[in-house]
Amino acid sequence: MAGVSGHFPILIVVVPLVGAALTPLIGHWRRRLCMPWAALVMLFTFAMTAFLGVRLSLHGPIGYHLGSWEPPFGIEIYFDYVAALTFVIALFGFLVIIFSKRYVEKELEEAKISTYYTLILLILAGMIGFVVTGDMFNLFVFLEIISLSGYALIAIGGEKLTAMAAFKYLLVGAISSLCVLLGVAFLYSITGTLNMRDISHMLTLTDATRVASVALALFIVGFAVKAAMFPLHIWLPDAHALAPSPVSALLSGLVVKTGIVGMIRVLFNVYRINGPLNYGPVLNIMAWLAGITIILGAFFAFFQNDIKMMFAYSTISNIGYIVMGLSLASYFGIVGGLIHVFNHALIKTTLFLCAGAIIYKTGYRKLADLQGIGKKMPITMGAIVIAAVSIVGIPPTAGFICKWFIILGAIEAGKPVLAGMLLLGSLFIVAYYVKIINAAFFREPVHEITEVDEAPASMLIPIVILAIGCLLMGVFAYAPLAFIRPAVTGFLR
Amino acid sequence: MIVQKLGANFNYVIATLLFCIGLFTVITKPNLIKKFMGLNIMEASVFLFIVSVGAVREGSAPIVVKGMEKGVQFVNPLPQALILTGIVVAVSTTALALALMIKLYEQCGTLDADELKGMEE
Amino acid sequence: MRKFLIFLCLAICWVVFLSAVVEMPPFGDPANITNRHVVPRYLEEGVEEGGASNIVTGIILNYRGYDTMGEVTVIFTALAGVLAVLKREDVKTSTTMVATSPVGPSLIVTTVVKLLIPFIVLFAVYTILHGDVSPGGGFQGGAVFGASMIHYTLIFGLLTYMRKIRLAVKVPLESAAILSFAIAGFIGLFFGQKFLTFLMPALSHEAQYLLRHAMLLLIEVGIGVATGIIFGSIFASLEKVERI
Amino acid sequence: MEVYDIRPLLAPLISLVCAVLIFWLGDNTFLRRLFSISSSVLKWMIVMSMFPASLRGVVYVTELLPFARGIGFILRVDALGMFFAVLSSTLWIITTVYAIGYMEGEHARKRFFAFFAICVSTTVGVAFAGNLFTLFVFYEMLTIATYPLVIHEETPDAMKAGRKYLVYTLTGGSLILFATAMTFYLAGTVTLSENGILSLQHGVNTLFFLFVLFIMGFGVKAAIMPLHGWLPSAMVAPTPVSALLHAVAVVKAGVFGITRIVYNVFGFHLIKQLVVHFSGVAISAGSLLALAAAITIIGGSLMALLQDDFKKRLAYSTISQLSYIVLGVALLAPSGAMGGIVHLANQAFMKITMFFVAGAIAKKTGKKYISQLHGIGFKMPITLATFTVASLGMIGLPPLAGFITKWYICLGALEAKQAVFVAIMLISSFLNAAYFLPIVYRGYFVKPVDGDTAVSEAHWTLLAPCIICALYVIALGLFADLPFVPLALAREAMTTFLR
Repeated sequence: MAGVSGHFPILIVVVPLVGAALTPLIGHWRRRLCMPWAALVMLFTFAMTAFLGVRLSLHGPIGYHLGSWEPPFGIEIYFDYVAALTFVIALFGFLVIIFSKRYVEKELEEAKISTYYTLILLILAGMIGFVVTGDMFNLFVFLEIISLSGYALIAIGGEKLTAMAAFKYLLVGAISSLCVLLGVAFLYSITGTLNMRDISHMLTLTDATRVASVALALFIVGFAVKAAMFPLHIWLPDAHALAPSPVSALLSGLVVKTGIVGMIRVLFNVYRINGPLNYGPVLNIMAWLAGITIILGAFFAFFQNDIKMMFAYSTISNIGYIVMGLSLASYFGIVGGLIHVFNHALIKTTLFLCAGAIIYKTGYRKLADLQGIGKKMPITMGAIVIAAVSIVGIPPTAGFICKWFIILGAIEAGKPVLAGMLLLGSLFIVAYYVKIINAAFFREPVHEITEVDEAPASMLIPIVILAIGCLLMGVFAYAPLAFIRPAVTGFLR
Repeated sequence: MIVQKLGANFNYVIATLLFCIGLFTVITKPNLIKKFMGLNIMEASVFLFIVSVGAVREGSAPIVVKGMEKGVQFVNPLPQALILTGIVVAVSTTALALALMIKLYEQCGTLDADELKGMEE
Repeated sequence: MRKFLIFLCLAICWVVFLSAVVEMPPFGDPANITNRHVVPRYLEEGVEEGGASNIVTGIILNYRGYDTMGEVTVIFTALAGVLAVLKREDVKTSTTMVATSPVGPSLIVTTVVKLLIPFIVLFAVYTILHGDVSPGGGFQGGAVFGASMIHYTLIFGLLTYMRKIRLAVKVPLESAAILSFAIAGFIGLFFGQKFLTFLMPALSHEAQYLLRHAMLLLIEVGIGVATGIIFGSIFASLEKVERI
Repeated sequence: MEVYDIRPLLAPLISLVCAVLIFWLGDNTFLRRLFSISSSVLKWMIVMSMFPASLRGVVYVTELLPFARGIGFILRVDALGMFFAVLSSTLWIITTVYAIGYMEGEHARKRFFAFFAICVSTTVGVAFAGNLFTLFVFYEMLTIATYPLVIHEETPDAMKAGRKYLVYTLTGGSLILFATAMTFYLAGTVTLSENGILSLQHGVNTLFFLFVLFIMGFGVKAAIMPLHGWLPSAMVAPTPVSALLHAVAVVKAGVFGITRIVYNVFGFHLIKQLVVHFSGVAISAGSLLALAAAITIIGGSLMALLQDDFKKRLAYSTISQLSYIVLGVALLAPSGAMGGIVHLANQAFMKITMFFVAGAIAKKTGKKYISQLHGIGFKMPITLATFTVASLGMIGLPPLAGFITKWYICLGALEAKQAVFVAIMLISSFLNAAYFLPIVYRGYFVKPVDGDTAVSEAHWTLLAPCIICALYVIALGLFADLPFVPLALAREAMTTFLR
């Protein structure tokens, strides 16, 4: 741990935070520099996370004690295998910022541009901080940073109903945050500590299991809202569909994953759900709810004709996959869930960015208006096809991996019916992606969109990179396993 | 027995009750501002709960003054520190919510959830 | 009917909560785990290690300084959020604003406010600077400071407020809290310690304590100023729209 | 003997590269044709270069990066896989020539040829798949790659057919995925082995369930009744697609999958022991499959009789014929299995001829219904002659190709002491005659309605493939027992599987 690199676990949070704090200053000085500045900050953060990822795979988890206070007295940052997700956050954040350039210039008022990049950096910093922290209360604080910037980003566009969607999200999100906070308080009252590993240790000593169970329920409810699990998903479709497209990509690809990471932290790091203590049928309930989430999400998606609405519902459905994998609590199940955290982020970011590019170019977002768009914007639509095939889970693309592992996990856990639900859900998903592909490629255009051509390069480059990623992650599926396997072994120990 | 225990933990009983009342308000009131007030009630209930956790009977404020003799019983300072953070978060949420409501009113001309629902279609 | 169902559900929730409450450690008992596990160290060593007689301040700034850094970020986020939803108008670009409040301030009000505001600000400064020995600190003082500005805006109108505190001043001050935290944190890194460390073993005993004091002060003032300014800006954004 | 070699990977890759090139530069007609033909020839050469060694029992293996513990991406060329690969790559060349002629003047040719290449690539992938996982991957890719071809016309009918196709095949794919996962869980591996990877210790009921899952999964593409619904409606696709995909690649992938399941996953010996007792009645896995096949053979033929649409009649005939193969496999007797496997090739050549003819007639005269074909033999004598050869082959007239299979399958039925299936085969032959010969009769012996008897054959690119395939049908019958023909390869496959 020599030199600056020893401090990377904190710097990956502080650098984007400071970057965000400086963005208004830079925007005040030269408005055009905001985007390069934000991109630079994220690139730098990305480099640090990459370095940490390599170190993690070589030497194992890295703890960092803030202010030199050893836990549980101070706050600890614990860069473990789950925290490797920061790599993804930083990378996708960077790509989204690049993508935003033209989009923001067209869709937002001049005065809001610096605010936009500030909020993007804040939400990314919040997510990174959320993922790496090892302290329950700190988790809550970063959850709030993510949530607040998320609410604001949804409404930044200023079109009709965006404020409505944002407010709905805020109301539900604030309740969920309070649930989490109350859960933290419950746990604190019986353990006297806030450090996750310390709580986990103290929980084995306490006999107040009912308090712990209620706290667990509060956590699950709280994070299920953030992750948009049925029946707490109501806020998601509007919020994700009405937000500016780069923001939708961030929200759908990454922000909902914070709910998942929260669940992982609570279930496996704090409660050690597979451990000696028994917390009732929590996992079973979650698994069945996840099954319902998968099917309902896919079902509702089918009846949408706004492409972003479809993608939003498909997010709900896919969150169901992840939660199902996690709540199976068997080796393969958790592996599948964790892989999909990553792969779904990849796929959904691609989809929303493509939708953004299309809306940017044509101004249409209804499927009926977008017929024949495939001939006009072949690269963008090609990326959508790749992502669609991925999300449906056709091999050898990224989305297939998780399906395979979760089905294995369901069989391993002795619940093949859940695997059946997953497969049924994925068939529904096929139905609506086929609708999109049909409309884009196999129908004649209804509108004279002759002047439409490909999106500008600053949009195409992130899209193409992500689409290639969808393919590569299917073929090199074992790459994330390097991080996921030790993580899961740790959970099940 | 149970009553006795609940009586001893009276603060917690009230805090959880407030939490439920707040939630009830959020769900049932159609006016967005009232909904948000319900949320504030919930926030207050959680804060009440946390400070109650830190309370110590006959404890004094955790400020160490020079010349104070050893062995004074202080209340638990940690929940107080947490509450401070919590309050700030609540204030921030409120500010943003108010801004959103203003925008919402500008866009839709009403703050009634039922009317807004009708507008969505 | 629907209300009744919701009522029933929440009643059940409450009962569930109560079942947990029954099991909780008794209220106010010094023997509770919360008073035995982590906190004793704060109480015993807090003044020495934390650098403030007020243990709460010690925890906020030192032991759990990182939380507080998150907290100031939350306020900053709230400001950015409000600016994203509504928007900040500059004095130069503003066309829609009325110069003064619609009521029109009477002489008595303006005079009283003019007399009051210096004292409010003074009290704010006191609260900020005295946070380490008495109840108070950056947030509390900042809130008072913010209140003074809101007060001012209410009486003299938004435009006057915006003329008094220019954007070029406001924007850097809004970021001051995060930046002061970052600077204090990086000082630790500079001395080869962890982020947000306040005592540097590399220095002499005297210098260590002096430096810690300076850093704590920097953070307190940063938080105070930023909180105040942010509250003022948020209020300004919220208020502006009403007049359009 | 296993040999590590890059060629098993190269073969599917070539057509994939071809597809990419066509997407990229395919707007140019000459380049598109050049890529299509050269890659198909190249691929054929690669496959054939492995042929002699494969006949000697050499197994070529390419192993790509492992995907997870115990699950890799393995390409493995054993005799059965070689058989299927030779078949599809040979027919690809012929069909490409035909398609160039047929698609002249159609829209979206770039898309057509690109996806056509991808289809063949994945078909060869299915053939070479070394484990269930790889098999599934290629199987699903095949499904997806076929979709744009099925809906090529973009008419509402075509869209509907495409939807139906996806629903059927993807549901089947889901079942296969589930079954594959279950196999992995039970056996700890999914690598195809010569004598199966499962064993009785997993419990008979579980295994039976697994077997039914697999059969239902692959049965969709193999069009076993009642899972056949998609095939007739998919006939809206252009004829080359119907010919290559719905007579060879796609449907055979299903049948091939069933063969793999029976012999390489469960294993010959295990299947024989797989008997469950259902309320007192003993049901064995083999006989269940054979029964389903028998029903399909008869049912498909009867349905074919009712069709007037030329291609639909061929489609139902395909359904019926595919189940010959399934029946042969399900008999669990050496001769039967051999007959089934040989029929993979024989049926392919016969049916593709018929589809080519149907396409050539439709292209030349626009006639799509059998009732319109009066006197077509006067106008297009050579075309109809090839059709006659193929239909005689189908009926099983010696010395044509179809006879060989029927002979072996009947032999297998007798070996398995299930003489009832001999009767099924005979009835089916009769029905074959009943629905094919009227076409021939109508073409040669009924005067055309308009009295126009001038010879006007289709373009050579359409005619030549018909002739070549018809010649093949004759050759496959006449020289059945020579080395270097399908029978030898099938025999090689069977001797390893039934060891």
